[in-house]
Amino acid sequence: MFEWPLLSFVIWLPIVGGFMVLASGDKAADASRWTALGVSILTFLMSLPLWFAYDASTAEMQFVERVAWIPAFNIEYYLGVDGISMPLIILTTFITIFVIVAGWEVIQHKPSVYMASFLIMEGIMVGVFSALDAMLFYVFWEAMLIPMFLIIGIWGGPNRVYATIKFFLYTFFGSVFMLVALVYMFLQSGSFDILGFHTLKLGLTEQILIFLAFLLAFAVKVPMFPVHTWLPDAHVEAPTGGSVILAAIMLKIGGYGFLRFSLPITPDASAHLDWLIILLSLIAVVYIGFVALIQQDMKKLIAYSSIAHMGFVTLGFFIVFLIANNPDANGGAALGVQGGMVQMISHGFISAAMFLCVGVLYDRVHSREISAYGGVINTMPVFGAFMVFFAMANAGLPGTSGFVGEFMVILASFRADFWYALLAATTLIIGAAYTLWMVKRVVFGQVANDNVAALQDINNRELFILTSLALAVLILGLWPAPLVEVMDASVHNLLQHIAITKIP
Amino acid sequence: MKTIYLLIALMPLAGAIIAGFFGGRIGRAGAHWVTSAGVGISAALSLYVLAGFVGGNIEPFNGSVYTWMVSDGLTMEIGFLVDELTAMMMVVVTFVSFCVHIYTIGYMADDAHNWPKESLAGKNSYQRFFSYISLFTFSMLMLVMANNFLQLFFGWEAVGLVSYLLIGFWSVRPTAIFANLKAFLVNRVGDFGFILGIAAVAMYFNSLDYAEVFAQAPGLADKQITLWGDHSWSLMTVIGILLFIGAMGKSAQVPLHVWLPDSMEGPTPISALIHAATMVTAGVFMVARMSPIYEFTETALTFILVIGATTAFFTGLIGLVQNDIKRVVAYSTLSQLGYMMVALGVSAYAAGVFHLMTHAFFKALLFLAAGSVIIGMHHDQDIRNMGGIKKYMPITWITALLGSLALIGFPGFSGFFSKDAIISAVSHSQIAGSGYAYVLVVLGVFVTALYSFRMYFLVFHGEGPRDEHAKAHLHESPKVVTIPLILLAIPSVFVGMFTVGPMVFGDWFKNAIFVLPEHDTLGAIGYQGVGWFLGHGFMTAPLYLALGGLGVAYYIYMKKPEIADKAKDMAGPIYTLLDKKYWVDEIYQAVFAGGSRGLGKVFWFVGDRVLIDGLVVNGAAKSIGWFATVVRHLQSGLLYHYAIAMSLGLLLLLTWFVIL
Amino acid sequence: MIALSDYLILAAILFSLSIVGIFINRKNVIILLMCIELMLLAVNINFIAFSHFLGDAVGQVFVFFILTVAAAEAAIGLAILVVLFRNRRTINVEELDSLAG
Amino acid sequence: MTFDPMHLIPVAPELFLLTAACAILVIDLFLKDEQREATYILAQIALIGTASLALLVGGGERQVVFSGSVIRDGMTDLLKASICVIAFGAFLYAKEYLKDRNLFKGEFYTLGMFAVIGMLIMVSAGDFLTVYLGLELLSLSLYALVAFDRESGRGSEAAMKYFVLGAIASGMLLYGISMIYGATGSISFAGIAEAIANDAVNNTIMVFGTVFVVIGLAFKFGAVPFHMWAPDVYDGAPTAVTMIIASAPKIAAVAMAIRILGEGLGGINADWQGMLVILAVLSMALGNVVAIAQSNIKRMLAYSTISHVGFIFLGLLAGSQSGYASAMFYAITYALTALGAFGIIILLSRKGFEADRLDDFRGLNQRSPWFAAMMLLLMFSMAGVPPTVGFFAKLFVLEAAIRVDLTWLAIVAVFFSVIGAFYYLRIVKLMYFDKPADSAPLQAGMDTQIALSVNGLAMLALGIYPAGLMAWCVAAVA
Repeated sequence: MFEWPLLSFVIWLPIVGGFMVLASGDKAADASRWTALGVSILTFLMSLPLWFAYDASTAEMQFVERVAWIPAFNIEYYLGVDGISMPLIILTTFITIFVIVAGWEVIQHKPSVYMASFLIMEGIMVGVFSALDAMLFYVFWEAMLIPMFLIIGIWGGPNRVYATIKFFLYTFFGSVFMLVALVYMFLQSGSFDILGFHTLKLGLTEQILIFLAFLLAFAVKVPMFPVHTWLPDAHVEAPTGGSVILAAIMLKIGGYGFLRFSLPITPDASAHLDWLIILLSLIAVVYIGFVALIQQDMKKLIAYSSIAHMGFVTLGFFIVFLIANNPDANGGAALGVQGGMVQMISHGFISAAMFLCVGVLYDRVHSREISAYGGVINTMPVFGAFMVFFAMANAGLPGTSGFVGEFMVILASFRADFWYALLAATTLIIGAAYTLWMVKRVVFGQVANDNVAALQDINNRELFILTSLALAVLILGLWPAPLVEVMDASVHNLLQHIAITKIP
Repeated sequence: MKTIYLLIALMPLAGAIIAGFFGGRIGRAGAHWVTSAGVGISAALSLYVLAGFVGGNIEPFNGSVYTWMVSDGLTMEIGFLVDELTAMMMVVVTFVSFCVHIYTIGYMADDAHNWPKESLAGKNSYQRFFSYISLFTFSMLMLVMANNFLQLFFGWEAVGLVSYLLIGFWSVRPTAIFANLKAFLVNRVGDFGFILGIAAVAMYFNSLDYAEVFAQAPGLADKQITLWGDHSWSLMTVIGILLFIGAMGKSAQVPLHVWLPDSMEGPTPISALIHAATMVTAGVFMVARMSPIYEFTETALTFILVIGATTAFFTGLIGLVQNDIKRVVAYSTLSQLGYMMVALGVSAYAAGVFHLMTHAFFKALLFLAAGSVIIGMHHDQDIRNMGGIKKYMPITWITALLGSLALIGFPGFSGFFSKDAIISAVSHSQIAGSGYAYVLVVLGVFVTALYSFRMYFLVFHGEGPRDEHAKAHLHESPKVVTIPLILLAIPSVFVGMFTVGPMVFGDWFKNAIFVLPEHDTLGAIGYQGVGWFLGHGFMTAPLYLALGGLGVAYYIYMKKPEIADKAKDMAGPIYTLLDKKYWVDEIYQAVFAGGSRGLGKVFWFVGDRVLIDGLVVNGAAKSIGWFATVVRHLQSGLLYHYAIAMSLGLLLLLTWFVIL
Repeated sequence: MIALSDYLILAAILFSLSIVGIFINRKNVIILLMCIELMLLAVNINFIAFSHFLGDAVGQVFVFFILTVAAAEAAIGLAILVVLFRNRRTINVEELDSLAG
Repeated sequence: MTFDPMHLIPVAPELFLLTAACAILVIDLFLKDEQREATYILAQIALIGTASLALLVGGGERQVVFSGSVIRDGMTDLLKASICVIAFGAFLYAKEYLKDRNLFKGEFYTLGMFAVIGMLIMVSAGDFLTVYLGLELLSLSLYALVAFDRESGRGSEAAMKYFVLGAIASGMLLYGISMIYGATGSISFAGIAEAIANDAVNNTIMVFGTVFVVIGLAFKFGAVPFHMWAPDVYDGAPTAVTMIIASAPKIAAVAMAIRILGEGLGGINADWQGMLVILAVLSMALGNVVAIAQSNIKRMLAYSTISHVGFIFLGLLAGSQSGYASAMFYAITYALTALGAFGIIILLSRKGFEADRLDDFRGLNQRSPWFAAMMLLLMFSMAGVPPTVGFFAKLFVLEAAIRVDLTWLAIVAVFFSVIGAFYYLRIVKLMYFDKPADSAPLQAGMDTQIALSVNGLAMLALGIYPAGLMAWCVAAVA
């Protein structure tokens, strides 16, 4: 049977399409918009077979493509997905469509470059999730910075230069040490094969150093406290599409990195330093929650809320060791990891929707300040309903996807330690407080000013975006079983793997 | 049977969806027809199910609808457990909800006046309201019909959501959107405990299914766990208290009661729905449902008992000084919920649930009657402005009187049976705290009668409304309003005497509620029939206290109105204390709301901006920049400096590598 | 008998002198050129001394090349000096500081 | 030893270019100013011819001719061709610049060709004498080129500084050579290596000499603290000359380092490795930090070069074949990148306007999106961001350093590369995020435009497929 190089298509179709859009220029802006939309939809359709043809019964890598790339260093063009990466790829291709649509009318300055940047980003991000060669991964990982740097810098807000340089240098700083670690492991194992790294024997000191290098890279990306301060700035300044991609997908890459690299490559170090990650995660949940509460800028608030939600992801990933060591735990390690994964996917939808909601308002009023609004529901009832819905999802209401991951992680962390679960569960209160307080001030109440009075409700384009995301949030919330099943084998494989010491 | 249960649950949802999404298209009539029909069908089917249980031709049902998720051996499902307890709850919920739906047709008829003219949110508000109350019914049905903790939590939070939407229904009113946020957050505090309780169950029982958990419960009854240090806790106590924290939120027990009075900001029909039949009863229902767990932890039962008794008495006191007609009823609800909790605390689960049921009817009745009065008064809710309404609104008056009598536990009325059963059970209880609880619940009877009839007399008797204009327009409410009142008045009066036997003292709940023999306080009463029970009531204090309260109210408010003012002046500090509701709101506002904002500011300014961003991130950037400007001066432009640099480099390398 | 080390020490001293000369002199560029010549000569002494003591002619051949290159170097150096003087009207080392930072 | 004509084949590129340079020098004398284009064309043909010849005579076994004075092997083939290609590009970019400033004279090209010959000789040197002669031929040509604009005071000052410091450096190099000669009795790399292998040398003297030789090398590279000529020369010289200085000589210097340190002093690797470590750390630190404070892009690129030299040293100091290959890869791609960057500066400049301030790059994206994109690629390549080639260059040298257990050094290197990323980003920021201050259209011939495009895209192409060039580099040192 002829095997399509499906992953390569999903990576390169948007990149090539992006360059085509770029080349078409701004003269025929509409043509470039439609081309971009076509490419993104086509990419999404091409990524669907990854889901439907995926064999969930095995943890083996699937859709594998493997050719030599730089033979001198045994670097390969090696792609493949498992149950952990595949859903994230679908998420990427799904969200990109809305980013393209969301920028349809708003972006009048160099629309073709804008559209092209996002298409190229899409390809690169899919590349990150599907790379099985560490160097290929790293190339995609870093390459992502360039389009994002430009997106924030060109179409961003008033303080965009500071924000984008901060974003770039922060993430660049985080990731270069990972490069050293990767090279080190290459010298130990003789190739950059990530799966080869998984079986590489490493002493505890080595593992700890490698773990810390990874931690810096992934922690910045996630972002975890205390290396999170780039995110609010980047989000505030980024155009809506940029915020969406940043929150919905780029942050997930950090979480994905923990699963693909930190845990399986340095299991002993992870077990050794899990307290650190758990501590930072809980700080993210609690501390950042309080910080989010007092934000005056909607995007900043959602940015902080993203950090808090990502705290659950890292918490879920790293409590597995405590669960394993707790004789009373009755299992549940997979619950944490799967909870973290579900949380990532769900946060992808919800944060995208939240930022798109803020974008809808920003496009009309050109302010992100909470105080510039009030009583929006009086002029935009449909939008108001969506905003309340997504706010509830953000607050983790059962029935929405926001609940699933948090619930699983809380269940799992209870098996690790009562107090971890207790601190994590405070998000139920704090998360609801900051989200709904914002909703109260923005959506409800009387029409606050003439800007609000002049608002037009969402048009069909925006309705399409928000409806699609709302459906995704609902479906995942009401029936998460398929998603959990698809990753089940891979997660269990991962857990079995990390239970075995790698110290020679 | 599964189809029937699915229909019961989904009909209100379908109504809600149709009215919510297509409200503009189907119009007002379409919306109230579709939702009322949905709930009506649910109610009819629920009655059929209940009848089946009564007739013995329906067996308890426990089955899954679909698998929500399986993770790490933990199966989470959406499914139904329908037994006698559930069947009773379903009837209460759907019946009251049905009445509320019909009532709403009249109550919300001119809702457009409540919205600014240009507000688009007010455009289909009528349809939206029907959608919400149907959704509320659905949520509550999911909660009571759950066969597992996950779905319980689903319903738990869903009623929270809809209550948020309903309390803030008039979103242009600042008080309404304050109240709904408060309600949601306070409920979330409860849910915080609840979810931890579920996590504990999931961990130690490795299942979320009721049947499996309850089956394992006796085996784990002696399990001890440590939370900190060496102090060990009984697992059951931990789970019981954590779950009960959730119930405290939903059922508005002290100290999480603060949301309930404020929630009166919503339209009156939802007060009936939230406070009588649905949301607030969730906590009581949950504890009763969890009786197989609570029976193994006297600590948790004592906790429930003390919290319940405190709520019952102290919130009742506040009701004495309220002047807003709905708030009086709201504080009465708090107090009655306290009674239910007390019943649960002494293991008289059946009595608690029984009181839940009777209370659902008469409290819904009182709320709807209050709403009817409010319609008549053109949305003036201050009882001091009312008076003499009985002659203008006879049906409202009669039904309200019946409801009040039921509330105070007048002999023969449904409230009498439920309340007396509770108080008797407390008197027979041996567990810690029962003495405290007994004193408070008995005194509470007097308080209940006093505030109920204070309100009754002020509203319906005496001189007519002060406002002449209001007086001129005062007339009985339309049929859609009065028919539900009548419908509710019937069970308020009669349901007690017909059901107390089987439900409280019989074996109606045999499958659903588990009581250890040593906790069987209801059994200790030695019930010998309805007549006996009535007689028994005449031999105990509560009845006389209730009548006393009634009498005092009559004396003060009908005979000597000036006494009220005098009493107010005499008991100045106490009056202020009650009028300010023990300052709980203010304290919470300052400590929790203000405290978290303050904490947030400190974290943000000091942590994020000064320390991380200022000192480390930008600090590093700045110091590198500063260093760069300093170091560039080494490049002085002078040739001999360059030569010196080279020589120094030479010396450095020579010393390092040749000499060393 | 003059030992190899004596030659080497002499060369080292000359070499050091030339370097010190370069940075002690802050006036005239021509003195710099002289110092450079001195430096090359110090190297030449080294080469010849080694060549002699090793009994190997390569060192001396090297010296011839150095001398030739030194001549070319001096030519270029002086040419630059001329251009510099034409533009700046000075050959003062201390004034050659328009390029800095 | 008899003269064998076959020995001339390995040096055919040098001979050809020398002949061509002399011929062009003479032809140029007879050309009128408006015919000067002919000199340019001839020079370019000569360079292409040399490159082709280098590849033509190349391949096959290593050849050592002229009693070991000249070597031809894979490395010479690759590096000679690269040097010629880089010089070709530099000549091309320089043309319009020179024309605008009345500097379009035959001497520029002949001096440039002599510099190239010097580099070729350095690349193929088999002993210290040949290296020295090549180095001096390169240096003397460059001194003259720096002062090429005779009307420029800055240019002559830069030339003077370059000359004096260069002379000191070659003096030191010679002093070191003399010591090594004394210690080993040989000036050929093979002879020195043999003496070290036989353990017949005085180690102190060897190390003493090596320090001086390393300094000579470090000067040529521009490593701290022997870098101080670089910013002033880059700044003062005409941009066309700066371009030449900044690009091809780095390749020659790598060849020289590999020959001297690898082939000659390979036996005392441990000693010079330490020296290079110190120089590398200092270069990366100072180069990256001080570049941040620059407002002149030529000076900034000078400091950037200094920092890149630190990275090249990372490859060299490993002392392994893969290290040399990676250093070579780094130098070639860096030369190409620097060439492109200076090409863009020239593109932006015009008569009376040097475009050498950072602010001159403001809003380039609006003036010319295409060349802004090229500059973007070049800058990201310098910063080492994938998928540009600069990343792989860094990756390979890091790998070499980590392979010899200098992981700490690799960490230092990546740390400073993050600081360095800032000033490259600043250029991108100016081009893309700021409004243009200058709206004059860019004027450049089609040839320059095409060359610049190829140059910019090469950053991406080599980044996506670095394997070919890397394989060549690996083969070259094998």
